[in-house]
Amino acid sequence: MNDLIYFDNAATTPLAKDVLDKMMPYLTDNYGNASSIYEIGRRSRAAIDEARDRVAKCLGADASEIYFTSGGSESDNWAIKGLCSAKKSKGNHIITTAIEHHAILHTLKALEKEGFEVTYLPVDEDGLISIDDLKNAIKDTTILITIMFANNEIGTIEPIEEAAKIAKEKGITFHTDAVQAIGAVKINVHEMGIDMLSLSAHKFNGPKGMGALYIRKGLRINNFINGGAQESGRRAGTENTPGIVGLSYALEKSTAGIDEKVKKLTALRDYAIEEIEKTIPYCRLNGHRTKRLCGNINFSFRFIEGESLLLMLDMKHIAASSGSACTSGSLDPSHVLLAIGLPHEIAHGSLRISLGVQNTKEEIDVLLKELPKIVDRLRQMSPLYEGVEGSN
Amino acid sequence: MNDLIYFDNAATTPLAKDVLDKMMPYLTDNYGNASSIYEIGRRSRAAIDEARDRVAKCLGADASEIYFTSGGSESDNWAIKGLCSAKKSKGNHIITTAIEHHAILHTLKALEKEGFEVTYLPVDEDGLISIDDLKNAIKDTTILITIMFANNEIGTIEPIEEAAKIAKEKGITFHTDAVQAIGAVKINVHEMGIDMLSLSAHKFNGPKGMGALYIRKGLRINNFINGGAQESGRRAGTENTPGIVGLSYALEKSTAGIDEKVKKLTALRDYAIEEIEKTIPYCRLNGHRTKRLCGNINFSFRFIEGESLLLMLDMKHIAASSGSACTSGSLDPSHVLLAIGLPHEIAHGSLRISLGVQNTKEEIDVLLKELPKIVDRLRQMSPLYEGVEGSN
Amino acid sequence: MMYSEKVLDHFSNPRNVGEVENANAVGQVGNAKCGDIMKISMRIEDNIIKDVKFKTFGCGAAVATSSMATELVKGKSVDDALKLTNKAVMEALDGLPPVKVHCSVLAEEAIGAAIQNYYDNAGIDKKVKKGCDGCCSSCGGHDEHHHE
Ligand SMILES: Cc1ncc(COP(=O)(O)O)c(C=O)c1O
Ligand SMILES: Cc1ncc(COP(=O)(O)O)c(C=O)c1O
Ligand code: FES
Ligand code: FES
Repeated sequence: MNDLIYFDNAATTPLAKDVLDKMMPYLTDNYGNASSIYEIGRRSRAAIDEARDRVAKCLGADASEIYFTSGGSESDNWAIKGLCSAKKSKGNHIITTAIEHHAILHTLKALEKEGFEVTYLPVDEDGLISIDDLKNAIKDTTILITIMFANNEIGTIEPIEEAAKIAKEKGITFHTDAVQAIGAVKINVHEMGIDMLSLSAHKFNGPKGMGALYIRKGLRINNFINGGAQESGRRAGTENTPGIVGLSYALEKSTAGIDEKVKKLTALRDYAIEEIEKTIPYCRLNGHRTKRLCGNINFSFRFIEGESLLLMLDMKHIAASSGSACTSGSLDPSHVLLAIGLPHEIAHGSLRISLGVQNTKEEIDVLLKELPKIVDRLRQMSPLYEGVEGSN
Repeated sequence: MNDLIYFDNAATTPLAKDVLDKMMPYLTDNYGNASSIYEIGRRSRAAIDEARDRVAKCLGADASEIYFTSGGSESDNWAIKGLCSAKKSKGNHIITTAIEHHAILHTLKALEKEGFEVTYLPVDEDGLISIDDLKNAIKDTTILITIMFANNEIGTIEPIEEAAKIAKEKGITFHTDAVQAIGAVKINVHEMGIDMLSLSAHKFNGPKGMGALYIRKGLRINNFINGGAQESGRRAGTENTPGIVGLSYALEKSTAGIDEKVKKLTALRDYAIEEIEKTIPYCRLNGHRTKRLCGNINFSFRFIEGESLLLMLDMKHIAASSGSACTSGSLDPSHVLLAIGLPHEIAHGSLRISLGVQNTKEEIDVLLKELPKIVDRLRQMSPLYEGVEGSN
Repeated sequence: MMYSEKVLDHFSNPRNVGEVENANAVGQVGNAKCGDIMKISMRIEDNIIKDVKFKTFGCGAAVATSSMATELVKGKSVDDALKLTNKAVMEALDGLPPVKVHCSVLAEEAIGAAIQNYYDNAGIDKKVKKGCDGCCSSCGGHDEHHHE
């Protein structure tokens, strides 16, 4: 385990040691139900109240605008289904992008079956939407615009502030899936005019199974999980106090340390990108070169397939992921890579390296040493590589 | 803390020390995303697969029938909304009871707004439904019967096996909210003919924010949280590996230890009930005397109000809860106590003592010593008590 | 998704990678669009597969099934090689995850395609019937599998 080089921080991150320490009292002695009136119940209530304040401060929101959920997927589902069912008398049109996470796309597919109409904005070869496309897509019936803050595969950062502004001008609710952006991009929901924002704790060294949804004050969306009066009666279920406490400290840490992290990871990222481009032929950097998450590196290597690449890296104790949806058990290439215009066979051969605060230059150097060898080995095995320059 | 007497195990339970130990590796080194292909990802996958087997075994189900969720409330919402939206072309009628948890009742209220019709079966003064009522309530349009296994306030255990049988005869899907019954009643879903069952880990010394839904093989319900392909594509969201592992061990422990626990707690319970009835006048045991959860004691004390009682107990370091819905921030008396026919003013003066495996006879004796004094003190303060025999 | 130790072994140390010199049987199946291409070359003498090699563009399972399939047919008669099923390849690898079943089908098909090529080259009037019967129902099925 010790020699593992973990380069899949976009999939999940290790829970920070000091965050776990903050959670421990609530995993042991302070087990009280936060809705209970006696002492250990009140102690949980106080911890949750403080956690909510902490989260609100990190996002530039009011505490009353923060709702805890079980993760990014629940937050996305709640935001979209809750808004659409509340506003369906006003219209049935939703605007999103072609490169959203499945938590958004599959939710919208479900709504399409119920009669909602969805416009999927295309992206350019770098994965950016066009603001003009967004403007042109708006109809009288548009009730929601949902655009991810940054893409999980190729790392492209979308023009969220501009998009939110347009939504506001037209009186349309604006949601953003910021699951990947938290801790990597500075976000202030009030200043940016965002109406709803989803986040997921395990993406920024917090606990798994914990997320939050910011809902602007005054915005009415329907409840998603009905039941008890937790979360001001808007999200039922006995509070996961350790999870809530953990999320709040992890968020505080990752927003407080953002400048340092961005500086460090951007340098590592650009070093790795440059070296890979220098040493491996027939590769393509996916995603925008500068408007990109500080921790994201995504390459397609022609003539080879992503999963084999990952397995070979794994054998060298390097944990990375494929740009493709292989992980989801599906054989289709990634919808994101297809959306930026890659042909199928190239979309199959992608590698995502996602850096976290804990990664070092030494680890990048190991990658830079192993990757060219592995790519070459797989190419020598590939029937597609035959006859290509440099092949045997 | 050490001298706290915790009698609110129906609200939540302490996380068992050995369950936390089983979770720790997944809160530290084994943080890999279970959908990832590399070693630490596969290790999480293996842990989840094993956990699913363990849960299935405890419930008499197949592993493929177990889906992990964020808690009892999510399981209830998913079961009901997922089934009703999948079957709405077949009918729009649902049968439930008047004493369900809010996770069921509020979910059904939301469905009523969408055009579903709900029959709320009444209960008798002990909180039991009548099987004849159930039979009579069935219509051609009935698509779902959902009846709680045991009530969370008064502890009454419903005739689930008989109800499930009737549902099966009529070809109607049968769901049960077994959140309170797990670890207190032996449950075998296949033998009992249950189609869906909800449970919540923190009620049986597992972690908060973790639940499961059993869905019988072949039963099609719509997804609730759409997104990634986790949980066989039926419940999206990065898996909470520590939570899943914790749930599974807690369940194993609580089902393996069920005979011993039932024996021990039933004895404690009946001892406490007998003593309270002996020493405190104008009290009423709520719930069925024998068809009741081994850990549940629920009394109404006339002339006093529940919250004051709880606060006074808290000052003696005894944590208990009121039968009333005070915990939900509402001032209305409990819908359960009203359903068993208590008048409002008596429904307000209820006390629920819910025992857990860790409770002892010594603790009960402390309660039996303090409770009569507290009740008397509050009665002396109550204008309703004036002129009643024994009053000053 | 979990691979068996055998799959990982055949993936990391694939047997018979490359191309047989003086091959008289070459078959390629799959297409890059669905993510898998397998090419098998053989030297067949006296109805015996004297040598066999593969090249594969595909996932870990595709590489491992190619490797195992070549091992299983090497030195066998053509008729015995034609009896090789994807199930046998999977069993030899201690199983495959459900979504990877089609990779083993591909291996069976590639062997078949190579032998067909041998028949065609040698003017033998036989048709090899091999391939997917919609078995795995996860890979888009038959139509995607294009035989060369
Ligand atoms: C009977 C019953 N159903 C459902 C729930 C909801 O479970 P959770 O709060 O864990 O979501 C509870 C407890 O709160 C309960 O007692
Ligand atoms: C952009 C984005 N949205 C949503 C999610 C879903 O988050 P979770 O898996 O924590 O539910 C993820 C990660 O999986 C993501 O990267
Ligand atoms: S080659 Fe793509 S799944 Fe096997
Ligand atoms: S190989 Fe899967 S359907 Fe043909």
